[in-house]
Amino acid sequence: MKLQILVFGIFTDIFKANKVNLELPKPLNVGQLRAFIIKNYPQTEALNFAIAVDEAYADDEQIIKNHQTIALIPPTSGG
Amino acid sequence: MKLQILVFGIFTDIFKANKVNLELPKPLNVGQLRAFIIKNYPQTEALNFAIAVDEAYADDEQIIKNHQTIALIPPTSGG
Amino acid sequence: MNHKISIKISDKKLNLQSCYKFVKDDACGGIALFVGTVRNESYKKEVTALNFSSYKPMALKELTTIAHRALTDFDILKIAIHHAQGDLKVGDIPVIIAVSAAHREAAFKACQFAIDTLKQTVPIFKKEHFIDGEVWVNAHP
Amino acid sequence: MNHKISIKISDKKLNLQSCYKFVKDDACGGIALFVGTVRNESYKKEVTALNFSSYKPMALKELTTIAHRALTDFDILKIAIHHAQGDLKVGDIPVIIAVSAAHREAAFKACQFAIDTLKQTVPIFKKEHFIDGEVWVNAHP
Repeated sequence: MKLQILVFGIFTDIFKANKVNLELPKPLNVGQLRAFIIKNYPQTEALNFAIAVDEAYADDEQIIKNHQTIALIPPTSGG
Repeated sequence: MKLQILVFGIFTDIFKANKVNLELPKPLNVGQLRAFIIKNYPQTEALNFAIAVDEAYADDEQIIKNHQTIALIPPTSGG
Repeated sequence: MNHKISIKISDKKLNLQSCYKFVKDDACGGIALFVGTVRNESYKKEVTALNFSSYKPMALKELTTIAHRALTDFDILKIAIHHAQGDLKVGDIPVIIAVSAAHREAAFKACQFAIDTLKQTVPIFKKEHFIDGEVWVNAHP
Repeated sequence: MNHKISIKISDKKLNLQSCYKFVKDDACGGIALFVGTVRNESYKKEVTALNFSSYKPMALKELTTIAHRALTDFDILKIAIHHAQGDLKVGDIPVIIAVSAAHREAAFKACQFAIDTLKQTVPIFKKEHFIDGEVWVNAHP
């Protein structure tokens, strides 16, 4: 499954981009995506980042489907 | 001792004035002034009013001297 | 401490922006503000008008005491407390309190302390007018 | 509920008066406001500039969720939450929250709930610039 993933905050520095394209096995849940990111970009592990599916925070158990909007959310710092 | 006493809030309705002149025995403390007011204007008792001497809340034990500014302060309702 | 405190009892309309500007500071990270507004209802009756009067010299002293206590007891930078007097109508502003601090918790706490204490201690008196009468607020048991 | 909620993420300067006007209501007796301001210091270093970016569609959803929860959990009338994005300098305003209520305690509580929750959940990201470098706030353990 080809996934385009939106990235924000410090992830834009890590990936030098606002989006990354990844080729991932299917079926895939959020926890597996997280593990894949941490394995391939070890500096992301300490960030304790969240993953959003269709603009909402997702649990690790949530299955990722084609055409869903996936985003990596580092610790927030609004306000 | 002649005392001119400033009155505020509901006291201006009770006394129909912003000031009242009273003839009082000397020495006089704040508690004695309060008792005098309540005795002569019984409707003031339920108000649980405060007395200020020189623009500061005064304890019942405080002695009132000539030329001090005395005021009757009903329950406040600012804000 | 005077540049840290703005106290006012005014016959004119109070101004939110000027309270904000007074407390704003390059070292502040947050400003908490409270704006009192005249409600259309009191004692479950419609309020038609109301009037604030004060023992002004003493009220200014008591407001200054509140501001000093807020600066002493909370880690804040500046505080403004402005109160209106005279005739007000529904929607008008009797009071504005603004507090700046490096961190927001102190600003919120000091702002609440100031309005709570103002209501208890400052000699300001509100008379509410209804269609069928009037009442000195808090003065009727 | 839409007339009770004003949510905004803006590239332009935020406006205190417009947040105040949105929440003002004839039934309200008090309005609590919080204004975040950019401090001149962070991590004990001088801040020269900073930038806020957001995952805007999700951030708007999360802000709306906070506003709905505030209306549900506290006895308030209206709430406005406005956040800035883009480049800001010291003294600029990243966030304004305004809450109106019949009684002030609910307004204060809801205002604090909103800013506390915003900081935890809304996907907005602050980068602070210092003379000797820059940092994504909260993203460095």
